[in-house]
This record gives sequence, structure tokens and C-alpha cells, in this order.
Amino acid sequence: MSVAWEQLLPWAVALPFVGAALTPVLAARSPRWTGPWAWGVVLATVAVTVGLVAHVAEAGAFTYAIGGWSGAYGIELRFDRFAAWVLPLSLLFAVIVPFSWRYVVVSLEPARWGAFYALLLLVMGGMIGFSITGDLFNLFVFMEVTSLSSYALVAVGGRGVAAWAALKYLFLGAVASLLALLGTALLFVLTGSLNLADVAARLGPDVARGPVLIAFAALVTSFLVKAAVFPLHVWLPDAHAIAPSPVSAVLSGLVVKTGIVGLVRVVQLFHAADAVPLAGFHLALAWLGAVSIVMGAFLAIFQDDLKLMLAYSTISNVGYIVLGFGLAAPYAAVGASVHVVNHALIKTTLFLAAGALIHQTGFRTLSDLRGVARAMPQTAAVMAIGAVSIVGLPPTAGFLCKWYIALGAFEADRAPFGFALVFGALFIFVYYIRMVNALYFQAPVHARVAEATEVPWSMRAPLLLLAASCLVLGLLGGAPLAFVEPAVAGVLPVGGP
Amino acid sequence: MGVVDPRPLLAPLISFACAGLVFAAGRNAFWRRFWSLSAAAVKLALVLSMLPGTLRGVVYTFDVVAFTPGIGIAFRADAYGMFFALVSSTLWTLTTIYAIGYMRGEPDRSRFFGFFALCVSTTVGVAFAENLLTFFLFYETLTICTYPLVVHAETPEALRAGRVYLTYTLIGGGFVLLGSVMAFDAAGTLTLAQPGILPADAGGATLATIFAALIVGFGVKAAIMPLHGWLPLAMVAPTPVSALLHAVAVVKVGAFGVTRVIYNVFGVELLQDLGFATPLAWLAAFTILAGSAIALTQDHLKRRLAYSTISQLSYIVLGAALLTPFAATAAILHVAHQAFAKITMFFVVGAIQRTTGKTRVSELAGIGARMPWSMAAFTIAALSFVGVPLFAGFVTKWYLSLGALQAGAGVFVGVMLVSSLLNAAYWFPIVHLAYFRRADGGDEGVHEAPPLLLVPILICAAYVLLLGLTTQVPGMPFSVAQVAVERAFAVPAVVP
Amino acid sequence: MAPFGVDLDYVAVAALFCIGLYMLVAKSNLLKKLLGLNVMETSVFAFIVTSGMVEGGDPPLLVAGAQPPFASPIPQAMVLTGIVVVVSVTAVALSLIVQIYAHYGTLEVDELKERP
Amino acid sequence: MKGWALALVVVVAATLAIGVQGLPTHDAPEAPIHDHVGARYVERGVEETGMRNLVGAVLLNYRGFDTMVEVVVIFTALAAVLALPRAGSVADAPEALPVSPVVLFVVRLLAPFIALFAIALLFRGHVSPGGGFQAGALFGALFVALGLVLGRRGAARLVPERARPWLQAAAPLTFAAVAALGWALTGSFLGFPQAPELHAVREAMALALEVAIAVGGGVILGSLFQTMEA
Repeated sequence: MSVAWEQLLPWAVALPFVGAALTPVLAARSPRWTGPWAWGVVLATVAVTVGLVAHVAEAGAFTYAIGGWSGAYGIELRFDRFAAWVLPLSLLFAVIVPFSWRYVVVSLEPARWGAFYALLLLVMGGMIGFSITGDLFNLFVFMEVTSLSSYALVAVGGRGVAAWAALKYLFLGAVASLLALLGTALLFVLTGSLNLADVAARLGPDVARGPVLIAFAALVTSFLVKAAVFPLHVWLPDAHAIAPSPVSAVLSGLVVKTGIVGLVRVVQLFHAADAVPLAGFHLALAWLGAVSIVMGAFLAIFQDDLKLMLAYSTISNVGYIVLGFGLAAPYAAVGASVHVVNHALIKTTLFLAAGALIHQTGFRTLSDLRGVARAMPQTAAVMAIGAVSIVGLPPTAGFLCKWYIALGAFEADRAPFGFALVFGALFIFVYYIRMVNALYFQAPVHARVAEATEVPWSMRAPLLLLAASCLVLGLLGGAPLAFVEPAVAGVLPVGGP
Repeated sequence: MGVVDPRPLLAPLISFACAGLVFAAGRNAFWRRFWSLSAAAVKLALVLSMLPGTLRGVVYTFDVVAFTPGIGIAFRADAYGMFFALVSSTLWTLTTIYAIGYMRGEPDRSRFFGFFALCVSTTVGVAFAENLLTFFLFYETLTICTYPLVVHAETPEALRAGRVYLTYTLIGGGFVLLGSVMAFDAAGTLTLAQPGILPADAGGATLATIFAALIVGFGVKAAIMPLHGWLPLAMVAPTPVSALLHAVAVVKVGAFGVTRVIYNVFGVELLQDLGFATPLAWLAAFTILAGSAIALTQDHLKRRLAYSTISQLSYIVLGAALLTPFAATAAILHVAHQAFAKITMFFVVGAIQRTTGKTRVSELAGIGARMPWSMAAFTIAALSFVGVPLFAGFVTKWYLSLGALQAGAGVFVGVMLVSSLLNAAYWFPIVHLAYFRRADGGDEGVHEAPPLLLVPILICAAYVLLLGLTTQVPGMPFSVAQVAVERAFAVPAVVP
Repeated sequence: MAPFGVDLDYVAVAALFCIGLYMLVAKSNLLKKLLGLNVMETSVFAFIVTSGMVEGGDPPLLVAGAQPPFASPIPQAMVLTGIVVVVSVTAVALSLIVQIYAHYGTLEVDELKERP
Repeated sequence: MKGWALALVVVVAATLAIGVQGLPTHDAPEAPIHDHVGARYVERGVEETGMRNLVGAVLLNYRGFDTMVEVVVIFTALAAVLALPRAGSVADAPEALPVSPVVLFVVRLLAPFIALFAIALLFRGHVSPGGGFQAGALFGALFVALGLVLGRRGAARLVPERARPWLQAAAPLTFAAVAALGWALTGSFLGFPQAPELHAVREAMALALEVAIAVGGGVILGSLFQTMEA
């Protein structure tokens, strides 16, 4: 029997939301079961998602009119290939949730378990909704679900520094959201519509340029803040470093990507409307990306705190993605899209492995963690694979992205960006090699590090699975490309490669 | 004639699987040795099984995955690749035996043997790479896999050497990537299966950038001066590593890359038009002489070997850069000749160090009497390097000189001669010390290296002899090199 | 309503936006910052909700006696949603501020920056 | 800091000043906002949704999905506050704060009227300004006021312990249930049946949503206040 997959699209969003709403109810009865419950919800959602993606791969993009109100008269979900490409990111929750079981049991009192898992589910639902909605205002509301739960997740760890980091994140995040709302409102006032496709169609040449430009700038700035592109990154390092490790993985790997998805959606809209000179914008984007790569790497070099280093590396990697889209060449856009997924995978791997090290030893700086590889060989190996991947050395997942983006730079006749990219990657390697050295080739300074034991299986299995994926995605990197190419074709002024 | 066959893929895969099994074996010495040795043997057999086909002109290919048209991972065992793969898998087998003896009692042996196998896996991968992307893939993996071997001792000195090594090689890797990307942008393909892919109309500046990027990138590993700085430092690694990696795998991969760039990316004809190869030839000539001159001043044995390596590698680069069939034959042949002779020397130096604790040239007085077999092997290798007729090194120099004349650059013949003199000047004193001086502490009688070290030494030395004496016998490296040269120049055999 | 060719509503909205922004950036007290954020948000809501007005229009309640033209219902629904969102954000921000105060004993950013 | 802030404000103000040039004049009936989607809602809203309050029609029917996510947002705020570290539990709180008799009297006097007004807003919402959110806000205010008077433990007794998590989740869950019902009846998620014989169902669905929003919103606002106090 064939399932009518298209009918299930809204449930990909509704399932995690309902699951989240029920988590505190369950927690009131038995907090112990909230973890498995959240995992079950994630798995059900993932099943729906994967089915939908497979369907799109086969049958192409489709729209779903909520409540039967099609077009601009209601809210439309639009499941195109780009959404189908980023949606499998929710798969990562299927490893992050079990990984966090142990963290939750050790670090949080049972009364908070339900809320913690509810927040994780809400982040996931918000992100899924964000990627599939076809409505500007709906985009904003979904973004708020994700952001709000992210702020709280940062603060879960403690009352002092964590709360302060979360509040900084909240202030900047709220301003960014407000800018998105302002842009939405302006576009609505100008066109009378909120549907992305409809707005694009109605932004004709007779619409005043000034407000359109402001709307564009507001939306783009908003998403650049969410994506933590330098110099709008200031909220990120503290928030991502101080959050509990599973949360850091979610934030760095996934939540930052909402900014990218939003950016792509905005560019799609304005490209279709042809209302803004996009060439200059693309160039600016490319510059921002290049600067992000270099500055993120530069700042990361000075960090001794493992997670802070990873946080800065996120800024670099977002730089790759932004640069890739900014180059506006088919290959570069393919590379950027691939990196959206790959970076999520790799950064999740790294943060979870870092979390495992911190969890077992109680130390979080490189100088304290020296020599931990002897005591925890598997976790350290995962960390090393993650490091090699994120630097973009073959044969790991990170390499292909670098290859494609560099190729795109030459294709677009912007060779300097190609040089910057290739050698920026070397810069990044400097701090990862410090990490590998510290973990593997230096003698332990703390007895607790030397005597640490491997993490329990509930944490180890996700780690090994993720590390294996980093390698496999690199070796079989071609398979997803068939998917991305048509996806980016819609993002670009030119056709696919 | 191309034949689809999985063997070019299987060859690197075997070492890869071996590495996994060795890591899994952990502290269990038996399984570690068992997997290392059997993988080495299986791989050697596999490569040898392709040899008859190669001599007939068969090319085995295997496509693994294509990302988009023109970009993918594919393997292809052509004559030159076969040549390189044969050398490395033969030497892997010998070095594994040697290393088992040498590393006795060292810590972290699983890590050592695991990464050792990975290095060989990637070397063979480079040899069989069908395109520049696959080449780069293995090239970079090799960098990563060598790093734990270089810093194996975990001393500050080793860590420093490791850092320098990575800095050099990764920047080199960056250049290779850059060159590959630009080459793809210009040519639309990266295949190494043709005599040149770059179109002549791609623009002089673009072609020059590509050439410079690729040559600098590969030149780092090939230790062309001034890109050689990492090699002497990396000698802190355990001797088997120095032997296999810094006489065979790492540096030869670089030299192999340079030749691939010249023959398969640019092609002889295009390079002759462009004239890019001439500066490279001069650089190589400079490296040959300067490397030898520095080697002369080194007292530390392994450092002297390192500078000698730098000098010898540039024979290959020079041979390739001369763009003539004879020189090409010399370049390809020297991959084998230098490898076997140099590894013999490294083995002997390691054996001396393990048996007597001596690491300097000045301490070697009378060593010939204590370790007669080892020193005999060393002498054979030294004679080969100097280029005494009937030894392997002579064949190289002969063809290289012929090639230089063919190219109308007789000055390089002079370089050959000076180099021979320098080689004699730094090898013969060692031989002299070993045989004609008495040890200060009085004669302690014969005290040879243990069999696990001695046997590989003798096999290698014997093979060096054989390479010189039976050059023309079918199945020896020369025949394979001929097939390879015919492909690159589209000319019939070049036997004078 | 449009002296000097500029709609006064827009001037008010822009002024509110800038006042809020200044509070958010310049004030050191966390609560004042939050208030500034709320002022900014209010300005955007004001912009949205006034955009739905129409000269002489009735509220969009189609009961007996109501006459067209009607104000557009969409901006009002949007603002309602927006207010709920902002309330939620404010609630979370206030909780965080409570936590910060409980831990550090201060609400001044200048002092917070000096503490580890 | 202040100098930078002023500079930023000036830049933003200048940008906005340029930006508003060319925006449609307020109050103009021919603005796009009135003639595209808005026009259809005015024209056919009552017939299509059965609600005379068009804001309600947009909120619950046309753009019901937004509202669903919106109640999830406020639920998120609750989960966020509940997930934060807490100093003490409700049980440790003092029985009642010292409250001035005036406040006590005023709150006690007004409480029933506030509740009544909230209920009126809720049930008159389809024909007059009002609806679930407005009622929920009032309920929330009522809980806050009572919490001030009764103390945390007293306020905690207002909502039964066992029912509380259900009530907090009421709005998202009801939305999901209504959406599923619509899915079953009309084939589209959150669809409201339009067939005349199903008008009663349609009204019931809308009413359920309004009540859930009011109750859930009110309880969450109260809980936020109670939890934050720690």
C-alpha cells in the first residue's frame, strides 16, 4: 500500500510539538521515562521525515495548504528539494537525545527532566517547521520556537555564567527576530500578502524600492545574526561553550543553520521578485564569509577551552557556507549546501565527544585534558576523526564541500576567494592539531585524566555512529549530490552545474 | 587496453583493513604481527598478479564512485603506477619484518603498526589513482597517517618535528588542492589516464599558476629545496618509519606526484611549448648538489641519510623535468633504485643503533668487524649511490645523462658527475671508518644484528645488486619502466 | 495625517524603534535593556497594526450595522501572535535576569563583565 | 558605550527615514493590504469560517497554523522557565507574603469580576472584540494577582497538582486534536468543514480552540509568574 506522504507533511511538525507538550505530563508521573519518550517521538518524526524526503526525491517538490486554504489565502507548507536536503538534519536528534540521557540523570534534578526534553523536541519541531513553511510570518513564528528553546537550553547548566550567556544570546536573538518581523511587516504592507511565492510575484517594478531594500536588509541581517556570521557572532562563543554538551551540539550543528536556511529563503524570494540588485549582495556575502572563516579560525587559536574552540570553529564553518552561497556559482552553492549538512554532522560529533571527555574527567581545557586518549581511546578517536573532517581533509565528509566551494570560486572567476578558502582551512588546522596533540601525544597532568574510564554505552554508541558517518559521508559523498544539485538550482541566478 | 578489475582498489583496501585489525588487536602481539605480515604478503601477491598483464600493456581500471561527471574516485593500474606500487608493497613486506624486530619493547605498538599499514594503503592508493582528486585524497590521508608515526616518541623534540612536518605538508596539500581545482576548472576533467589534459589555450597565467601550485604542493613532499625543511627533522621517528616513509612512501609520493603532473596533467608536448620545466630542472639540479653538500657536513647518521635522500629525490624530478624519453626512464627507474638502496642504508643504521647504540658517523670506527653482514649491505648501497658501474645507481645516471644530452642540456651531465663525486665523498668515509679503523674500546668480536633485522637488510642489498646486474631481464623494474615511458611519449622502446 | 509629505505614524514608529534601540544598547541595567527591547517590539507592532487601518473604516466585525470599509483583520491577527511571542521572550528573559541577580547580586552589565 | 549607541541610533534612524519613503499612505483604501488577501477575508470570511469576528476567523481558521505554533511558543516559554535551575521548591516557600490589607481587599473584591469579564470575552469573542487570547491574558492576570495575595503555596492550590501539566499543555494538545479532526473530516490538516450540515462541528471546533487557548494561556501565565519568583 502506498502511503499518501504528502498528507503527512504537517505532522512532521505537529508530532514533535505534541510530544513536547506531553513530556511534562509524563514527567509528572515518572521522570525516568521522559528520555525514552523523547527518543520515541524523535524516531517517529524521523520516520515521517525520511519518508517525505524519499517521496520528494521521487516525485519532486509539492505544497500543502493548511486547512485547505491554498495560495496566499492561508498558510502553505512548501516541501521543495532544499527543504528535503536540510530536513534530514533532524536525524541528528536521534543520536543527541540518547546521548543526553546520562547527562540529564547526572546533572539535573528529576523535576527538570521533562522540561529539558520538551525543549529539545521544541527545537526540533521549530526547525522542521522553519524549513518547510512557505509563509513569511509563519517563518518568524517557527524561528521563535527554536530560538526561545535555545536560549533556555543554554541556561540549563547553571545560574551564573550560563544565565548571563543565555541572556546575551537572548538579547541579540530577540533583536534579530524583531528585524525579521520588521522585514515581514514591510513586505506585507507593500504586497498585502505573506506567502513567499505570492510576495515574490507581487513585488513588481512599481513597488517603491526604498522599503523593499529595508525589508531585504532587515531580513538578511536577522538571518546573519542567527547564523553567527562575523561580526554578528558575538553571542555565539559563550552560549555554545557554556551550554551542556548535547545542547551545544544542537545549537552549533543545527540551530545556527536556521539562519542559513532563512537566508536561502530570502534570497530565493528576492531573486524570484528581481527587486533587489543581488550581485552586490552576493559579493558582500562572499566577503563576509571569507572574513568569518579567517576571524573564526584566528580567534579559535587562542582558546584553551575545548568547547570554546569548537564554538569559534562554528563561526569559521558558517563562513564557508555563506561564502559558498555568496559566490553564486553552481558548484559553490552545491558545496555550501553540502556543508550545511556536513558541518551539522561533524560539529555534533565534536561537541558530543568533547562532552564525553568533560563528563568523564571533569576537565574542559586542553591543558588539563592532556593525554586523555590513553584512558579514553574510543572517544579520543572520535574527536580526532571529527577534527580531520572539519578541517576538510580527505577522505572525510568535510573535504567535498571545500572542493566544491573552491571550484565555485574559480568558476565564478573569483580566484582570491579560492585561495582564501584553501589556506583558511590550513589556519583552522593549526588549532585542531593542537587538540590532537594534547589528547594523544602529551602526558597526562592530572591523575583523574589518566584514570578516566570510557564513557558508558549510551554515550559511546552515538559517538561511534557519528564518527562512522563522518567517514562514510566523505567516501560516498556523491550520493547526496544528486539531491543537492536540483535543490540549489532554485537558489541561484544561474542553473545547476 | 583497459580492463575493469577490482584489484587496483583491493590493494589499498587490504592495508586499510589490516590497520583496522591491528588497532583492534590492541596489546595482543600475536595477532598484531599476524595481521601485519599476512596483509603485506597478500598485498604483494595481489600487485604481482597484475604484473604480467601490465607487461603486456594491459591497464586495469576500477571506478568506485563518480560525484559528478569528471569528479570521482577511481583507480587505474597503469605501468607507472604498477611500478610504484610494486616497489612500495615489496618494501612494506620487508619493513614489516624489520619493524617487528626493531620495535620490540616500544610502547604503543598497535598504534604504530596500525598507522604504518594505513600509510602503505595510501601510498598504493596514490600509485593507482586514476585522477588527481583520488590522488589528492590519498596524498592528504598519507600526511595525516604519518603524523602519529613521526611523533611516536612523544618527546618535545618529536612533537616539534611533527608540527614542522604538518606545517610543510599541509601547506603543500593546500597548493595541490588549489592546483587541482584550477586544473579542473580549466580542463573539465582530472584524469591521469591521458598524456596531458590541460588545453593549451587556457591562458599562460592560469597554466603557470596551476603548474606552480602543483609543483610546489608535490615538491614539499619530494623535498625539493627550499621545501625540504621538514625532512631532516622528521628523522626523530623510529628508524623503520624513516626507512619506509622517508625513503619510500612519503617522499616518493611527492616525486611521483611531480612526474604525474609533468606527464599526465600537462603532458610533455604542452610543457615543451610552455617551457615551465626548465626552471624546475635547474631547481632539481641545485637540490642535487646542495643536498649532497650538506650531507657531507652531517655527523648524525640519519641526518646524513636524510640530506642524501633530498639530493637523490631530485634525480627523479630532474629526470622528469628534462622531458625526454631517456630521462623519463631514468626518473622512473630511480624510484626503485633509490628506494631499495636507501632503505638498505636505513635498515643498517637502525640495526647499528639497536645493537650498539651508535648514531653518529664518528662513532663507527671498526663497526665493519663487529657487524660484517650489515656493513657489507651498506657498502653495496653506497656503491650504488655513487654510481659505480654494474650497480643500480649507475643505470639511473647513465640514462639521465643520455636524457640530458637528448634534451640538449649537457650541463646536467656535469651535475651528474659532481654529484657522484659528492656521493663518494660522504659515503666512502663511512665505509673506510667501518673497515679500516679499529674501535677505540678494543675488538669485541662479531656481534651482528638479530635475524629479524638482518634478513630484510640482506634481501634488500641483494636486490640492489640484482637491479644493477640484471637490468634487462624481463619482469625487472626496467621492463615496467619502459612500458610506462612508451605511454608518456608515445614512442617505442628506448633501449639504446 | 501627512504633513511634510511624511506619514506621522511612520515617524512615531521610527522614533519608538530608535528609542528602544538606544535603551537596549546604551543602558547598563539589564531590566532597562529588556524594557528597551520591548519598546522596539512595540514599535513594530504599532507599525503592523496601523497599516491595517482604513479611512473611516469599521473594525472587522461583520455584525449587524457594520459598514464597509473594514480595517484589515490580518495585521491584528499578526500582532496578536506577535504579542504572545514577545510575552514569551520577555518571560524567559525575566527568569534569566532573576537567576543572574540571585547569583551575582547585581543587574548592571558593567559589573557583570568584571566577574568570572 | 553611549556614544556608540547614539551613532548606531542615528544610522538606524536615517535608514528608516529613507525606508519609509514610498510606503503606502496610511488609511488609503487602495493599499495592497486591503485589496488582495484582506479583501477576500472581508468578502467571504463569514461564509467560509462562520465567524463574524474576522480577526478570530484569521486567527483560528485562515491562519490557524500560525496560532498553533504561537501556543507552542508560549508553551516553550513555560518549558524554558521550568528547565532553569531553581533555588527552592514550592514547598519551601512561605505560606503567604505579608500583604497590605488594602491590596488584599481590592484583589478579593475584583477577582470574581475579572473572572467574569474573562469568560465574557471568551464567549462573546466571535461577535465582538475578544477571544481566547484576551481571556487567557485576563485569567493569567487573575492568577498573578491571586498569587500575590495567597503566596506561592496558596496559589499552587488554585490549580490541582495532577491536572496542572495537562492544563499547561491544553492549548497545543487541543490544537493537535482539532487539526487531526479536521484532517479526518476535510482531508487537510486543521481544516474546518464547510458543509452546512457540519456547521455545528465547525463551531464546536472553534470553541474548543478558544477555550483551550484561554485556559492554557491563563494557566501558563500564572505558572510562569509562580516559577519565576524563585
